[in-house]
Amino acid sequence: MRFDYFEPATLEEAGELLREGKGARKPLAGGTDIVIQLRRRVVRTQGLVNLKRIPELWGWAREPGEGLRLGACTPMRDLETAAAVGERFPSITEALRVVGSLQLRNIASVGGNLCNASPSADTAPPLVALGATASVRTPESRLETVPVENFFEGPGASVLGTGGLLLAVEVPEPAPCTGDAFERFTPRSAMDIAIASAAAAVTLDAAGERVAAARIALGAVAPTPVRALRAEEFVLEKELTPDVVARAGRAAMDECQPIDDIRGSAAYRRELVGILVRRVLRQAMERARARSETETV
Amino acid sequence: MATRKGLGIGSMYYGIGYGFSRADIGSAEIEMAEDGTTTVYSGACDMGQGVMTVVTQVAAEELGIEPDQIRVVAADTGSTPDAGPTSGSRATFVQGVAVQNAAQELRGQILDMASRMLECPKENLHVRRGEVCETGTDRPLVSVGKVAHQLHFHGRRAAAWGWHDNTTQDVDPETSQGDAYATYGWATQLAEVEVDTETGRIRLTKLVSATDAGKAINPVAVEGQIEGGATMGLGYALYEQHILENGVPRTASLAFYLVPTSMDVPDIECEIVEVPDPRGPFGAKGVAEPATIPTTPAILNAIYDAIGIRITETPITPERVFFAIQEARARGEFEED
Amino acid sequence: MSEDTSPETTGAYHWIGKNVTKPDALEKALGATEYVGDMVVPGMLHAKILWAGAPHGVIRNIDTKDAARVPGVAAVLTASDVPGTNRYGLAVPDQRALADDKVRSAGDALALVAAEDEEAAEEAVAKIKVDLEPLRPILTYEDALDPMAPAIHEGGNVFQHTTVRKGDLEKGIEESDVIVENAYHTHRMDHVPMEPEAGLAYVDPSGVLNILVGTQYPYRDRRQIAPALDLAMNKVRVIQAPIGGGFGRKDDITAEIHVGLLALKTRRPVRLVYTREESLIANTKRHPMAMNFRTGARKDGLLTFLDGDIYGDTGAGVSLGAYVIKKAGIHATGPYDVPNIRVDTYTLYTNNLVSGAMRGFGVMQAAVAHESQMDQLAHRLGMSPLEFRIKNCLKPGLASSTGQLMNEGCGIEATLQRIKDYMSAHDLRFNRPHA
Amino acid sequence: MRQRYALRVNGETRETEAEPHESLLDVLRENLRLTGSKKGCNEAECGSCTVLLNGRPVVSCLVLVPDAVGRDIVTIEALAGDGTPHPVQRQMVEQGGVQCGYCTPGMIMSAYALLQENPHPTDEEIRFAISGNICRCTGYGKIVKAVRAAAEEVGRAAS
Repeated sequence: MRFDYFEPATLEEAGELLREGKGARKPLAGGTDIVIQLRRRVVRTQGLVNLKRIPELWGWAREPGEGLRLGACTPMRDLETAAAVGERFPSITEALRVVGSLQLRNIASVGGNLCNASPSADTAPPLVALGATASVRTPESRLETVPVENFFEGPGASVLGTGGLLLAVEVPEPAPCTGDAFERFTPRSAMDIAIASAAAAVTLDAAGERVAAARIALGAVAPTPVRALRAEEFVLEKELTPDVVARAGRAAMDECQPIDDIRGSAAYRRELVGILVRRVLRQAMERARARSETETV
Repeated sequence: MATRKGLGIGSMYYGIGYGFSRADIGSAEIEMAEDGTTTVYSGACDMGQGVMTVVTQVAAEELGIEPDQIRVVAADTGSTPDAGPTSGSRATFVQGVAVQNAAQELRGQILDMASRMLECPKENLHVRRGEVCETGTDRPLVSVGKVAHQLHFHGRRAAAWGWHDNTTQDVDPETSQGDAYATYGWATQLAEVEVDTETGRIRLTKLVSATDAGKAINPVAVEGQIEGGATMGLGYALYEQHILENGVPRTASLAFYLVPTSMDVPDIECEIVEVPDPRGPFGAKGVAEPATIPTTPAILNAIYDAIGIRITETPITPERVFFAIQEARARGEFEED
Repeated sequence: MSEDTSPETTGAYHWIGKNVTKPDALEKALGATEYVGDMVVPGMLHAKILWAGAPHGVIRNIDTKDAARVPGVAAVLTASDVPGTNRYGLAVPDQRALADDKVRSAGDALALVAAEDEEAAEEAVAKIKVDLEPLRPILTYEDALDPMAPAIHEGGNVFQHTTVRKGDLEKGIEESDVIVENAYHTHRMDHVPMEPEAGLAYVDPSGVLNILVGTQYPYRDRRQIAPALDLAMNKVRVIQAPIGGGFGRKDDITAEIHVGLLALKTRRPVRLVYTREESLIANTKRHPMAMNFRTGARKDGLLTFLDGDIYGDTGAGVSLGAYVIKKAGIHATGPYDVPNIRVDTYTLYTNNLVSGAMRGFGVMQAAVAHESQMDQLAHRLGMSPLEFRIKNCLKPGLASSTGQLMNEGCGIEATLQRIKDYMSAHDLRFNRPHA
Repeated sequence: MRQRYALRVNGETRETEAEPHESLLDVLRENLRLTGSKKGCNEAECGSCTVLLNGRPVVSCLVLVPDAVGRDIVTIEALAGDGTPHPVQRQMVEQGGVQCGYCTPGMIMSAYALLQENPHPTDEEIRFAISGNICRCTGYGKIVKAVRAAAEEVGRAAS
């Protein structure tokens, strides 16, 4: 796996290096996916452009009322241990805590997790459910904002194409009375890859009863992380009774497109979607209620 | 999350050593230097489980010297005698006796010389904590080091060879009747599992392992074998499967081949049972495999106890349990909450 | 001898039963222990293996010309370069150090490279061209039992058939009030020693081939290496290096013959360190087994018979499979007094990965079946699974499935009793059978 | 293309030559002969190669060597640098947390990093902190016990 290695100090330099490479060079963030892919020879490259020395891509900011901004190269573990993230966006923390190992999360970045565009990327469902957007620098150096749900184009493929860069992810401040939750299903309790995962963000009405808005996202059950639109639509303006939650789960089962692989059959993955959607909806609703109580006090 | 708990038992017996008339021997040499420090040349491989430590303790006990006076040189065809493999839970059981035999002979050499030095009948002497002592009073008379020095000074032997043959007859070719193994290991485990009846996922929440060590020569090492064995049994039961498709491995990576992590294993409770076996050193026998075997059946039985469904195929993946529950439901046989 | 005060008579041990610290533990905790992969010898070459990757086929040709031209490559070897028998195997020598006529499993080694560094060796391996004529692979128990299927080795695919016969099976069946019958399937498992296989070999000035390897038995390694490489046994020295886990896997030949051959041919020290992927592909695994068990008991709770068949997939080499599967057969009753027994075992060749010794050695699989049967019988009889076991377990004076009389050191009842005591002390109860 | 790199390892600056695609693990082991960090999988699935990078535990098999330039690297060899084993090392030995020893250095580095950050961890926190370190011999129980005992020892020494 011989390749050239570059360490640009600025975004402009990085963009130029990638452009020169005409698709034969790849950006490197944490590197935890691409280094393995290069070693397994499933990916080949002539050069790696390390983005981690570009200051703008580092760090995160959370101002109450102004959402969360994550630099694409920020190590996952930084966010995982940040109380300010966990308090307001528990689904993000829940996803971060289960990615690989702790020693991996000290290297791996959220940006890299998204750019790798694995259908099972753990951080994708909560970001999609929370309506996060990606700040993208196109190969033509244009800055664009793309909803994370539209970021993925297929397994290993994203809107970045061969020369684009992900700069940051922005999670908007949730509406009042909003709760979110993430759950993934794996055989082991640590160091595993999702057979299926789901995240939900639920906003309740002022009374804390009916669903005013809901976003549900699924992982590992389609070529990309996807929203469960029919399930979302179904719960709208309803109380999340056990029956409503169960029917939302069934709607999500119908709209996912899982495949068979050695981790699990398509049939099982579909069943898991129903179960996980029920669980994250209930959890998100409880958190929304708890929040509505503290917010109204 | 709908979960149910269940308890299950797994028991086993396991022929210790090779059996089937396969050569099952242990051998060691022990040599004491002029200062009384001792080297055991032991052919048994230590894989970290502690046979080197067992060899040290057996030699120390028999020679009456401190373990830190003993060094073990292990498993080298250029320097140690053949002690058979470290497998079949046989290392302690077979090599322990070989070392015991060698150490007893060396002790005899020490006492012979001490008897001459002290002009005291050998029968009235024994070795204890590095001293030759008067039997009865335990009064130290001369250090082992001084005796060793005299052995060397006078050109006497200060070295011994120990051998132990644990080879058994093969069983009858038609009926398999016969004394298949010199002895057997025994173990029973109690597993408690939590079954997620929605997903089929199983979690081992408790494991108690009652394993007969005969005599635990080093209890912490025995516990290490028990805990490690049960964890490997847990991996076999729930997580690990090497999948081939058309003969070609599809799980040739630890990202796909799942070994239990620290978050998957409960605190394993070790109940060391000691039913002495006169054929082993100080009554001891091996535990490595006996501690591994009962875990999977205990988990299988605990799952049945929890949900009334008998799984007959391993590994017990969540998917397998999930569809077993679905099928039981379809037959009207699943006990709903 | 001072018999009166010997600890064996008095039981007052000084060191037996004490937690003496392992002499090798501290250096391991310091990171100072050198496993084979940590060792460096001046002038050392690095080895890599070309694996078959396909389960079955006739080797028409292996072209190593391009590989040999890679800069830094010192040797590219195939079966024709092996001076000795090229064979090894713990029960019978049915495995080739380097595949010659055929590929029999995806884990067969086809060629060896030694080079100045690992990258050059890898590059050379990638340049070896293999012309393989695929053969129909034998992958299932059914295929292996089919007498018309192509034989993987001479002599057919049923390597061994063993029989356990005791008492009168028909009588046992007649006496039974409950009978439980099931088919059990167990899977292939890997040992996953944390240290992947590794070996380091060099020929010393006296002409002795020295091999450092994480092995479980250096003497048997020597017994296998010498004929495979046509060396006198006293010209082979095998030294156990610190071993990062074995679990039965390193009971067998792993890197020994390959590094030995490369050192002989290059006259330089050669080190081979497997990747994890190679470790998962090559060498032995735990046998998958299919077990059909029928077991009976009387109303009074005593076992009456076991009628069983065990099929073990040993892959493309027997290794210790014949003993593993025979052992499964004689342990098929579990630790219980079963008066009437018929058990047949079959050791089957397939084109799957070779299975051999692994912690539990056949009894791991048998226990899945016998313990499941025991619980089902207990439930059918309305008995506690624990009491049912205590009632039937072997005790001094009773005989095992092979007719071996139990005497001292028969501890099963004590382990069951210990669990029973634990359950009552902690107020633990089975849910089933329902009261 | 080989390049020179200056790495800050265990408090010393070490110059070495490597290709940029080489991992920190390989450079530590092969170039600097710091072989305490082990290679068990080379893809972040076993934790045997754990070292500290700027005080945090990382899998050194996935860190490319140029990426380690300018950061503080601490390996197992530094823990008893003054000749005295660290309490985690000593307790691993005393509690029986060491068997084959291959996972041990990585395990100790994870535990050491945990105690730096959280001197009084619960058993659950210990299990979480070492969940990226696979051990095939011990079943983890004695390792958890060793880390707990080491925490107590460090606590006693500090008070």
